[in-house]
Amino acid sequence: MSDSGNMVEVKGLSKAYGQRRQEKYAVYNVSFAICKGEILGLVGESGCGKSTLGRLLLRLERPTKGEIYFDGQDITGYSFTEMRKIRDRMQMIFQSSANAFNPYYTVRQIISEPVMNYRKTDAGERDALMTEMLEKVGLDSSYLNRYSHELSGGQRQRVGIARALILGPDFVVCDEAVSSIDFVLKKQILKILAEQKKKNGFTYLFISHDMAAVKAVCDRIMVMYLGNIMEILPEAEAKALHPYTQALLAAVLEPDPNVKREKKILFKESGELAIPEAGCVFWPRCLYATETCMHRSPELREIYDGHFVACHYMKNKRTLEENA
Amino acid sequence: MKRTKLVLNRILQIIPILLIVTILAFVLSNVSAGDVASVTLQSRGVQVTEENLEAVREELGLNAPMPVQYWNWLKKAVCFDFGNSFQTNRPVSEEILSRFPATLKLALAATLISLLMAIPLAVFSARYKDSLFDHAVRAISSIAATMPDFWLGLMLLYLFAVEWKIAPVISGSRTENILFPAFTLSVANTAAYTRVLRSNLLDAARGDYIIAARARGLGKSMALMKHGLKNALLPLITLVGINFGKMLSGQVAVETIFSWNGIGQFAVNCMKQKDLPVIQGYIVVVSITYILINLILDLIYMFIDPRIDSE
Amino acid sequence: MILMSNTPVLQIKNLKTYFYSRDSVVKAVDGVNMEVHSGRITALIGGSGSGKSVMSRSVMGLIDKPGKIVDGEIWLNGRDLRLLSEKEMRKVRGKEIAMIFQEPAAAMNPVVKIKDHLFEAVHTHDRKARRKDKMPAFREVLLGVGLRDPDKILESYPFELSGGMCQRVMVAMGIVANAGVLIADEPTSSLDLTTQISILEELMSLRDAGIAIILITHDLGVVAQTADDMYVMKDGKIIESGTVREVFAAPKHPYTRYLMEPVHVEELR
Amino acid sequence: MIKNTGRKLLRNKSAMFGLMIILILLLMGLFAGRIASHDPTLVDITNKLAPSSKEYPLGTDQMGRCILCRLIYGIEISMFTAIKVTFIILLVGVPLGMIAGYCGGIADNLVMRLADIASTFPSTLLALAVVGIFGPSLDHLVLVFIFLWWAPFARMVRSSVIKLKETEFVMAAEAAGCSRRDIIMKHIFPNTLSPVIVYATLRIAAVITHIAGFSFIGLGSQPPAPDWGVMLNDGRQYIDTHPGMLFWPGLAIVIVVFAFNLFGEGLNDALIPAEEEMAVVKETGDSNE
Repeated sequence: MSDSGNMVEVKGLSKAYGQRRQEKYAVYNVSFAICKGEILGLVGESGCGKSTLGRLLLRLERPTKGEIYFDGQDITGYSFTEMRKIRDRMQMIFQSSANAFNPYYTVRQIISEPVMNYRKTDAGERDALMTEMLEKVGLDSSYLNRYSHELSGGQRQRVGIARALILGPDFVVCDEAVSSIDFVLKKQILKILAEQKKKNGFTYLFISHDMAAVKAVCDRIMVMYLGNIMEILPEAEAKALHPYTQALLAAVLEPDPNVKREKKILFKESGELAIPEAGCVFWPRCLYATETCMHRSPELREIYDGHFVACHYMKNKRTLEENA
Repeated sequence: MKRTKLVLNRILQIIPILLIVTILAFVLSNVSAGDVASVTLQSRGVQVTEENLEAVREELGLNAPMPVQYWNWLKKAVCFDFGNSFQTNRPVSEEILSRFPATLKLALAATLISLLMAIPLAVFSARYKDSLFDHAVRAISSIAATMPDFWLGLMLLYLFAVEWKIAPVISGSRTENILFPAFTLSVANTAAYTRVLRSNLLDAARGDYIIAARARGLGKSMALMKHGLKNALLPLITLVGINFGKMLSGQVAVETIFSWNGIGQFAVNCMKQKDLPVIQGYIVVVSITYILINLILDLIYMFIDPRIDSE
Repeated sequence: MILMSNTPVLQIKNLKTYFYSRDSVVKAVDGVNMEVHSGRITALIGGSGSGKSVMSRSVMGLIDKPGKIVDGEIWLNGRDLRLLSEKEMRKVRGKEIAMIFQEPAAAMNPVVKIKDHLFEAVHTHDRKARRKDKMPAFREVLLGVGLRDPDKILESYPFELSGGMCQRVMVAMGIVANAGVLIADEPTSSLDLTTQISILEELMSLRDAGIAIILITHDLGVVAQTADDMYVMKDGKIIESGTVREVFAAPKHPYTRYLMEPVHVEELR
Repeated sequence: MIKNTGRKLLRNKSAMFGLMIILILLLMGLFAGRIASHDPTLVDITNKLAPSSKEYPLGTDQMGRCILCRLIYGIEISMFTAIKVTFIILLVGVPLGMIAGYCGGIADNLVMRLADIASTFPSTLLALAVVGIFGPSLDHLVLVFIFLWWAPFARMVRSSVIKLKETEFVMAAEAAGCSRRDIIMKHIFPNTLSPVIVYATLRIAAVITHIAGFSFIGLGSQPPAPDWGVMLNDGRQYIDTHPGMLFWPGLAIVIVVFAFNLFGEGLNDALIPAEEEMAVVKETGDSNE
């Protein structure tokens, strides 16, 4: 069981794809918890398994190993119908790519689907509920009769948010909710998510490869690389200790010409992106890789309260801080 | 290397299908021919009496249980021996092999003609998209695609043999007058190949690498020809191969019209006379060639397209 | 405006490119003026749908039906490209002005080896070139863009390379025909953070070698850290231009100001 | 969505032309009795091979039967059977494709192996084998078509179901608490329909050609049935004296097949959103958010 303070808790979670022998792990031995009312950021390069992790939490994909607890209940082994009973308490905001909505559905049908599945309401009540929700995301009831291909990227994104939040879920996974859309809209969407959180106390897992957006919105930040959790920062401005996080932050381009980053790429130049047979997944590209790193994969250990790092090199944290 | 593993398991795949084909051929023809014994007797002109029937059944081993009969038949079938044809009493394998070259020549000629027509037509209509030429090609190919080959054959025969008396009415399987039957067969295929190649070329042209090639200074046609064509031809290989395999089963209609005695016409006549061994032989031979052609096609595809190796 | 000593290598005056559909005309590029100088990176920044990609294709003369360049002049090395015939324009593309794309793997023919791509870039403009004696030059140019194992790369196919490596090959193809101007259309948007930096550094070293680069992007960080001059584009028009320092220091147009407003909005927390 | 597909279809002139021909022929086939002035199988040797006249607009065949009437009655044999066959093919292929695509694993392998077996036989071969057993008749021919042509539909539906399962809106439907039945029937099935409808229309044209083809060589309908293939075969001996007997049935086949192809292509343009030619414009046109 997990203590009641956590909305979602995960222990030793793994997900593998491919045939029996040469399966590839998209998510490998991940353990963490998200407290109620918190926004946990999940950041990492594309293809590191963040979206898979997000879908695993909502059981939209079946885990290969490990346990998932939702508000104290162990939902790892729940059947399709058992999951349906609690789906209204957990929702997902998708990236709203081209196939985000069923082309044959109008916006009304899209948003009313969750309502019809979980609330006994007649058409009038539903329309009122939907109009109210659309206004919250900056649209209005005139969009109800439109089809998804008649909407622009930003409008589609807001309909996705409306669909996810209309039932007032306790836990929301935002999978790259802002990365595929225009710079200008990004801020509007982030504002909407923040307002919703303040008013109704939602708990978010905010997945993105855009460090600036994650830093702006999240309380804690989890850094993922090739299916493994490298580091969990206790708060957005915390000092990165893991070599990978430092390299990631160094690679963020400051939108200010005066802040000239000294040309420092904290990666070994030749390292390729394949998962090594043994040891820490990051050692082929890590500047501080030692013998132990190549053979034993480090567990996620708590260095300070709330600051977890998965790195052998972390034994003497001072050396890391000197050259960070 | 990964590719040899792919090749091996592709070859192993045909074993089960071959077995199924032989079982089907055996069961089908056995059930159809009614009482095999009486049919054999009649073909030998022997009076059908109880003892003769019994003797023939013994001789042909018809009393043995079905699997045993099948096994005996399969042993012989593997070394290409299907017994004698009831009508001509000559070994079935001889009958089929003597007619197979005619069908093969016809199929090759038809495929060649359709490729020679389809590739230039497709390339030009893709290059000059929505031009008059493009619309003309699309209109003609949509009409040609509707042309049943047997009717076209009759019309051509009427025009050239009867009306203008250029071609002989009975052409026999001599190669010099293969043109008409081959052309008849090729028309429908040409329409299909032109359409497929044209849409592949247009997809390729939309691909970034054509725009990138033009950005490097290649002309629009040059880029399409050099880069687009190779990528567009790959999927066409499968289509051409499958059609060729189908033609090898003998184009009965065209063979009958142009009295081109390939195995298709022969098989239909034997079927009408319920000539059991010939039907069995025909089904096994044609199925094996069709399966082998599909196999060869997949192998060619594996070696030509570098991407297969990495999957 | 931009104070420049030498005359610009590429000058665009009042360029208009429209797209005609059955019942509407889309003014993708609607009267754009722009100057690009050798040895400088000129950024063209705008949201999706601002017309920046159409701009790059118009300069290269790669606008097909139903699009059409209706007005304006494109001066490259002292010649107005719009007056050139298609045959003459082909000699310009690749030789005087090269282009790299957002999806590097898609911009290369999947069934052709890298060495043949490079050879084609050279052969198109120098018919007498022979594959054998060009090999050293290819090895050289691949090393020049930071690829460490040129021989293996020359023999491999595009799908065997990572996104970053493909993009470097594209850059190599641009400079192997020693074009003076390089248009980079969102060169790093599909690459991950770490490769993004190394590609931008390649572009900066090309700029230092004197090549004029037009960098098309929607990411302010890329502009701030790499570009020298910048043009902000919205709905087919240039709404602001200047050196990067000038525009970042004092953005005049409200859209630019909104773009630059940092994401750390206090009330978000 | 259906509304604007309909509008796109109406704008497509060739598709409408094709549909019009199909409808006219269907009506003629249904009311053959009233339209055709003579009984298609009534033999009248005295009137053998008569030239076209007011009473016999297309003349008579070697048994004195009115060619035009036989053509009209032939509609029922070729078009109605083709539509019936294609419908059965859909009933077999589409559900199997859905099961293979949605359930995956053993069901998927089983269906795909069956599809492979079905496509190992060239149509001529199977027709010969089946007709060899049960004797030549149209119904046996129908069996051959069904056995042969359910596989492409199953493969097509399977691949689109597999693609659809990965799309966001199917996952979102699961996240929204929809039952499996809703997900399949409301989200997956409608989105697999467009290519199936287009391919089915083109398949009807192919079935018509094959029915006539096999009847021509004696494997399908038998004389005196007014099948266009049979009429063509009858006319073969009179190729030099009465080419008309060959021309008209062939033309009938071409018209019907052409109509279905036209309609099929029109459906294709209307139902399947081709990559917008103006992809660049869509990008620019999207700016006024």
